[in-house]
Amino acid sequence: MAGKLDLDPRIVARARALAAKAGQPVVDLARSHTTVSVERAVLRLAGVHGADPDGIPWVNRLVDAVRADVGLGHGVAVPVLHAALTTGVEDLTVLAQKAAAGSVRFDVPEKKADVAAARRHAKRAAAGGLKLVDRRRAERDKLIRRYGDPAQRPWIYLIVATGDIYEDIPQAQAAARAGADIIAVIRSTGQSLLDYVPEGATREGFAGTYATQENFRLMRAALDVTSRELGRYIRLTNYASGLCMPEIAALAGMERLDMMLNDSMYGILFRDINPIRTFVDQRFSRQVHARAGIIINTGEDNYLTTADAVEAAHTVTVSQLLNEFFAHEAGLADWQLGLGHAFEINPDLPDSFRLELAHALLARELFPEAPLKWMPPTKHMTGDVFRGNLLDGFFNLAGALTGQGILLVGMMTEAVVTPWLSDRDIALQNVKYVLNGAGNLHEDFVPGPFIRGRANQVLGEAIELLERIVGDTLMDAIADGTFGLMKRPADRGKGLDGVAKQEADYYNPVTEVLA
Amino acid sequence: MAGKLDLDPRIVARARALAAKAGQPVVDLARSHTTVSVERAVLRLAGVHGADPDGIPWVNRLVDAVRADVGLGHGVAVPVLHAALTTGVEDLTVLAQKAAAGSVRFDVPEKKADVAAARRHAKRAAAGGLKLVDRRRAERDKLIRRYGDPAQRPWIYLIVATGDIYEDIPQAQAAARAGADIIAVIRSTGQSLLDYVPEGATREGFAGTYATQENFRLMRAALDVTSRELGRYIRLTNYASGLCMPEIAALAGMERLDMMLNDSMYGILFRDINPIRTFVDQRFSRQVHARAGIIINTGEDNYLTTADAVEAAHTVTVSQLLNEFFAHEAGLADWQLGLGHAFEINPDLPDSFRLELAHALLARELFPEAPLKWMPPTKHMTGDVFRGNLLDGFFNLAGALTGQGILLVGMMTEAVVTPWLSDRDIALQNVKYVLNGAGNLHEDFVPGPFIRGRANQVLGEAIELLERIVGDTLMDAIADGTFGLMKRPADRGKGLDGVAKQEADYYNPVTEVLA
Amino acid sequence: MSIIRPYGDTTGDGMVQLSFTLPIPHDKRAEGAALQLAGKMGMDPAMLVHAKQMGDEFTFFVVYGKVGHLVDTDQVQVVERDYPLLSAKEVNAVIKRRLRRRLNVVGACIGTDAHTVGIDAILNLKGIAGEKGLEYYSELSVTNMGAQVSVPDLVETAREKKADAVLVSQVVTQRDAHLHNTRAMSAAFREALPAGKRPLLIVGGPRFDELMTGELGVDRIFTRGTTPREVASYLVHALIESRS
Amino acid sequence: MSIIRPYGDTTGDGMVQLSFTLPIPHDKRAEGAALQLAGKMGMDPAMLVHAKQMGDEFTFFVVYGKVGHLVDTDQVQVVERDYPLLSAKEVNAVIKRRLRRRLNVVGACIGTDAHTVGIDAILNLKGIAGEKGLEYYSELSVTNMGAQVSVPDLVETAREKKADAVLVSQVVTQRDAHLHNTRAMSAAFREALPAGKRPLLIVGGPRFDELMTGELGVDRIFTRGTTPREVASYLVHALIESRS
Ligand code: B12
Ligand code: B12
Ligand SMILES: Cc1ncc(COP(=O)(O)O)c(C=O)c1O
Ligand SMILES: Cc1ncc(COP(=O)(O)O)c(C=O)c1O
Repeated sequence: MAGKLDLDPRIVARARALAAKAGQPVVDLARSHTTVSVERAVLRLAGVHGADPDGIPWVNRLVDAVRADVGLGHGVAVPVLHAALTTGVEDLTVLAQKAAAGSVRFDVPEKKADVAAARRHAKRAAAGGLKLVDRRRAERDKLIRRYGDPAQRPWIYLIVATGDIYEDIPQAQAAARAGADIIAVIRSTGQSLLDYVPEGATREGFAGTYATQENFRLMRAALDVTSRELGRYIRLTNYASGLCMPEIAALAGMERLDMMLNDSMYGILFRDINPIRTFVDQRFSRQVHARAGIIINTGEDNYLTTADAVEAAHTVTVSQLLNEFFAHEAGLADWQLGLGHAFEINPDLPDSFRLELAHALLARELFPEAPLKWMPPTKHMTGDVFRGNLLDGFFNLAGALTGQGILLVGMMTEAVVTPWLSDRDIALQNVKYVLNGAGNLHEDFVPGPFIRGRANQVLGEAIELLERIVGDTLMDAIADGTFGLMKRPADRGKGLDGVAKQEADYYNPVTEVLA
Repeated sequence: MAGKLDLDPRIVARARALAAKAGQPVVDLARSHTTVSVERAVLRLAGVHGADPDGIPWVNRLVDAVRADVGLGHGVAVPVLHAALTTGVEDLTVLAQKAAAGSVRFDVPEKKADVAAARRHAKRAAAGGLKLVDRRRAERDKLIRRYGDPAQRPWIYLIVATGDIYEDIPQAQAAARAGADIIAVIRSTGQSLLDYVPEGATREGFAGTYATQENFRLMRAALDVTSRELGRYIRLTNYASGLCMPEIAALAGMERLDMMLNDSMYGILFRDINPIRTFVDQRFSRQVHARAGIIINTGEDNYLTTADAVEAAHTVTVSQLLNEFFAHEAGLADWQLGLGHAFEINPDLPDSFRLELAHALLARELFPEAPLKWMPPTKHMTGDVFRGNLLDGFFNLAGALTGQGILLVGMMTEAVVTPWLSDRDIALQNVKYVLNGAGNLHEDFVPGPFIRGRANQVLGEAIELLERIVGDTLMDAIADGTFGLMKRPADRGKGLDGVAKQEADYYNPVTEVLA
Repeated sequence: MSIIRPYGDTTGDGMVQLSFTLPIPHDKRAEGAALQLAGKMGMDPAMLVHAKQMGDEFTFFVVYGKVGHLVDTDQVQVVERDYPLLSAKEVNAVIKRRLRRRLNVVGACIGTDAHTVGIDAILNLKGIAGEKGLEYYSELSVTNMGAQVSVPDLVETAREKKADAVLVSQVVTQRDAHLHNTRAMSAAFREALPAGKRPLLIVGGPRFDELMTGELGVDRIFTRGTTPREVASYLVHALIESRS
Repeated sequence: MSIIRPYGDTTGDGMVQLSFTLPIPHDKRAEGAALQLAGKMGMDPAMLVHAKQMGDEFTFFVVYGKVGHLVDTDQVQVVERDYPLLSAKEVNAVIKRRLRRRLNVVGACIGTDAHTVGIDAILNLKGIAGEKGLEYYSELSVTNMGAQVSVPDLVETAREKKADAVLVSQVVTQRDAHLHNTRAMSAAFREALPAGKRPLLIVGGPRFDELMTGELGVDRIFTRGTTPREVASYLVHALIESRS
């Protein structure tokens, strides 16, 4: 596939170097801070589970209690395990319940030996969670060996979004039977701004279903049944994003989800979550994903729903380069990088399809080892469902021509409703026709001057923008509306109060292992 | 465009030579016979018009009368004009009326001078019709100079088929405004087997509208208004096929139709019209089209509705080569050869789209100067209209990638109804999206080994078949079900009784000029 | 289950998709008119999701919405196959044993309709969907008259061939051509032959309603997806089994 | 023309296209059930042209046919623009002359809805469809609170900014989220402020029914394709012109 665009390897190397330079300060920031959700994720891996009668998870109650007593800057692991050791309450969930009742107080031990003991126990507890994550990963590997990966590239990715896990399950199974390789359960509109992860099986989401550990478990189990039935391992996707990104990453690892939406800037731009909060949560969640063998899906496609897909094409490239840098830094391998991009050029534009090919091929050749996530048209979809199905067909074709890794299947009703059962069927039939009938057309696709020129132009603009960001800072660029036209200053946005600077004695038994 | 397939020019030349060899006996046959419809066409050009109170045209009455008296083998021109001279009834329509009433008798003059006089007058009368045809052609040239040809290739060809000329007209105008370059008025199901051309404006066709001189005139006038309104010359198409092919060709020339469906074998195969009748009528009608500057559309696409589009691909090529040979022989120039082919491969077949490209490109490169007529999927269209619109989109793309000349726009309701107004609108929107967004993709289309291999294979099979036909005869091949799986022996089929061998003194004032 | 509703993405949501054209230019009133029609069809609420003017006088609409109608599957009327599906071998055996002569079948596509693919699929050796056509059955004597056969010719041939059954195909439906032609055909047979001598009359085509036999004066109607075996089995059933 | 019918290809033919899913596997009975539904919607004759089973329990259908319903365009209810469409200059002039202070507008996307493109199109300088947004109007003071704003925060800000008008956007409609959120919003304003002090309440979004103002407790509803000028003209009309 590589080589159709004649990209100059020196220019590509320069782009990567600039992205590293632009990203490094943010990494430094992430390494020196923690958040309530990072700490809760640690506790989840350490075995704290369940929620109080109001549905507030015990991890929240426990972190809040620790924070009230000693702040967050030391990490919660040492104070919590120290309390466990001193009170003799070894079950951390029970400890959380007691803490919530006000019957436990936390502090940071002063004696070296106490610190060492607390750290040792914390490490052992966290290791339990990580071992579970490892087991799940091995399980996945085994199932893939048994059932096999999809026969074709791109993998076919379908969403379910009924809001009710018990409607989602049969729809997901039906979608898999009809040809989906990956099922994504879309989240309820409100969840990203919840500063806790809901508990249990849920049936009342709006335009999506809550991400809960139990919903993860139910869906994964159902898809295991379907994988067996079909002799093809069906992957499951959810969202490690929003205020609880690190915890959801941990839950995903423990419930064998296979892919997670996880972008370095999506929460900042589209959920108005504080940038620092996001970057700290990001790094941790990616470290967990790396360990869990989860493929991440980044969110550059979203920029093109608010900004123009031609004018802002280079911002997608810049963001992909940054996402790659952050991902590598967090330990993710190239095969785990489902970098996002989308078919969002105004279809009325002359040569719109060829511009799409140029952009898609640029991503392909810049990241040859990454399983790129190719998103369908949404912005220019209208209530004209006949035209919609046609556009989706050309999107599918562009995906096949440019060797995309993960094809998020577009629905003709994009502008109307969250997908109906029949929409998915029609969409899959569309994908199958295109992949079966024209999937090999890349053999006959040799970009001419127009496509090559456009791709090189976008890369050039990306480098210019990266130079500006390096000169300035990434935080300022985000504040200025560089990405998706959204302006998000570093000192604003939701969840900032959940961020703390790490103290010198900060200890995190999970990152210690994952770093 | 040429050269993408690496066709060997020697093989191409051999194919052409074989087609000429296979076609020549049929040409000889056509040159030595005449038919009732050829003779009626002569009379129409000579000015006979109108119909009796039962709707039977005076040309029919006149030819029948001549035939009853002296047979057809001398041609009707001399007997008729001789009668006109001897009776003094100079208006041939009046003569026809008298003949129908039994008050005129016809014979072939014996005296050389009488023959010469009759021929001279016949020639002058026919010249009147041909002059009208020439005037119409000049008119077309002028209008095209004034309004211009379509801005893009392929030209966009749309059908109307309400059965009622007065519903057809506004629909045709709407289609032109929406982007059609060519309007085809589909004929009523029954017309091809009528051995006369109906008269006047008609409103009661089934799945199409009768081809009549008045309907031609009304539609052409309406489209002239629309051409002016749009500043783009809108072409009009009808069918020179069926038992009255020669007459309809004459009427088309006199009413400035711009294209005519006119195939050397369609009537034989799909209307069970006698092969000899068809070939004789064919040759005459093509001579008229050549003079009128009309582009013909051949009917190879039809074979693929009854035969399999992959298995029978080479029969399309063979038929195109034969159609080309017959057309050149009749005086048509390359720019007038809208050779037909179609997107009819089973869409479930792996690489179906690439096979379509191979076939379409083969036609393109075999006939580089011909405005190929590219027909949409019909056979594999189902009631699933969403899928239908998608297939039509890929058909449009194949047309653009392979440089087709005339794009017959497919409708999502192909398997359901003759097109609705909205179907045409949706279909045109489809065409526009594809041509606008991907019309230049041919720049990036460089067929690889699969497509090149397939095209060369089809050409090879075509040559084999031509060799077989040359060894055998074309008539036998037609009798054997070679084309479209239909078996049509030369001594069967409708209209054979309207054929006559030319006598030594056969005279036709039209072919004399056109030959 | 006997009472059901349309399903969009949740059980019982009643969601459907509708599209149509109204002969008025696009404006707010036109959208209201479109919603009025959707309402009359029982859509409530109805969402008008697309409206596009075509030319000066027409507008195309797409509407999504919920219908309140219940579908009672117990009330559904269908023509169920009321005869056993036999293999070619069995069909031949029954004819041989019971009729003791070949069964005569005459087929045609009548009127101006020239779509022979359907009738050929049933009659010709080649068949369809992996099944051989009636010509393959040794005990059936098949005459396929082809396309655009006139009713008098058909009656004449049926008489001549002593047809036990006449199979007629009709594909073109514009202006109800298929219904007119079928009625004309059955009337001609009624006129030409006394009840006892009349062949079994069968019509087929993709757009027939199988429930209309009475109205059309025929014995049986076959539609989309018919296979030769079904027809052969029916012939044996109607002409032999049920007459004994 | 006041009585019209759907148009397929001939005046008065009444033809429409319909598609839906029924929660039953595909067989003849299912097809009959689909036709029963089409019949209840007024399609007669209805042609079932496509049926495809999806999974084990569902079948998708496409039906074409004629509806008998008449559409009476005189009976159509629409919210016609009942105020003049002004230019930005005129809007500013009226406010300056008649109100003698800037008119305060607070906008937000409430509930868990984060689709800001629509409200931004109305409020932000950039605007939409070639028209500048309300921020461009010198006599309007615009506060755009962005997405996922809670109703209490909205009420609080409206009070603080002395909002003359509150503009709320709602795009997500699944489970009628937009209706619930709008009702909650208007109730909160009714509760928090006396009638005379209440800002003008406006909602917008692609799937609202403009006729529902009463039910939702708002003053005006805008839907698909709204432009800033229309909103500005309405504000001037409702807050100034019609109050004098
Ligand atoms: C192939 C085809 C043609 C070929 C026909 C070749 C031939 N020798 O048959 C050609 C190219 C010649 C042709 C021409 C025309 N066609 Co045509 N054609 C089609 C097409 C693409 C497929 C039809 C087909 O072969 N189906 C496959 C067969 C196997 O299915 P079937 O007929 O339904 O048969 C099955 C069952 O119905 C049943 N059955 C059918 N008959 C019988 C009879 C008996 C006794 C039994 C038991 C069962 C049975 O069993 C069969 C096997 O399962 C359709 C569009 C489509 N995709 O459906 C248009 C279509 C049928 N054609 C149409 C038209 C209008 C025409 C023309 C009239 C256009 C014109 N004015 O020029 C012409 C003229 C033909 C004429 N005089 O009738 C329209 C009909 C519209 C309508 N509903 O009225 C269609 C729907 C296309 C369209 N949307 O406009 N056509
Ligand atoms: C862009 C977009 C997004 C972007 C939003 C970015 C942003 N900052 O706004 C992103 C990618 C973030 C996004 C996310 C989601 N989206 Co979204 N999104 C869309 C999309 C593609 C376009 C919407 C749009 O921008 N339209 C353009 C604007 C200009 O039009 P408009 O909103 O109608 O506004 C006009 C008028 O309605 C009116 N108007 C609107 N508001 C107001 C207010 C006032 C006061 C006035 C006067 C006028 C007015 O004026 C505007 C200008 O004319 C649609 C699909 C589509 N093609 O429509 C889906 C769509 C709206 N999204 C949908 C969903 C479900 C989601 C998610 C909830 C999915 C999930 N569970 O993760 C998420 C989460 C968002 C959330 N919490 O709400 C669904 C909603 C389904 C439904 N009917 O309930 C849609 C329809 C897609 C689908 N079929 O599933 N989405
Ligand atoms: C990268 C990424 N994260 C998260 C989301 C949505 O998640 P939520 O709004 O539930 O946070 C999206 C939406 O498509 C996304 O692209
Ligand atoms: C070449 C050609 N001639 C004629 C026809 C149809 O004409 P008729 O009215 O003779 O059936 C067709 C049909 O598509 C055709 O392709």
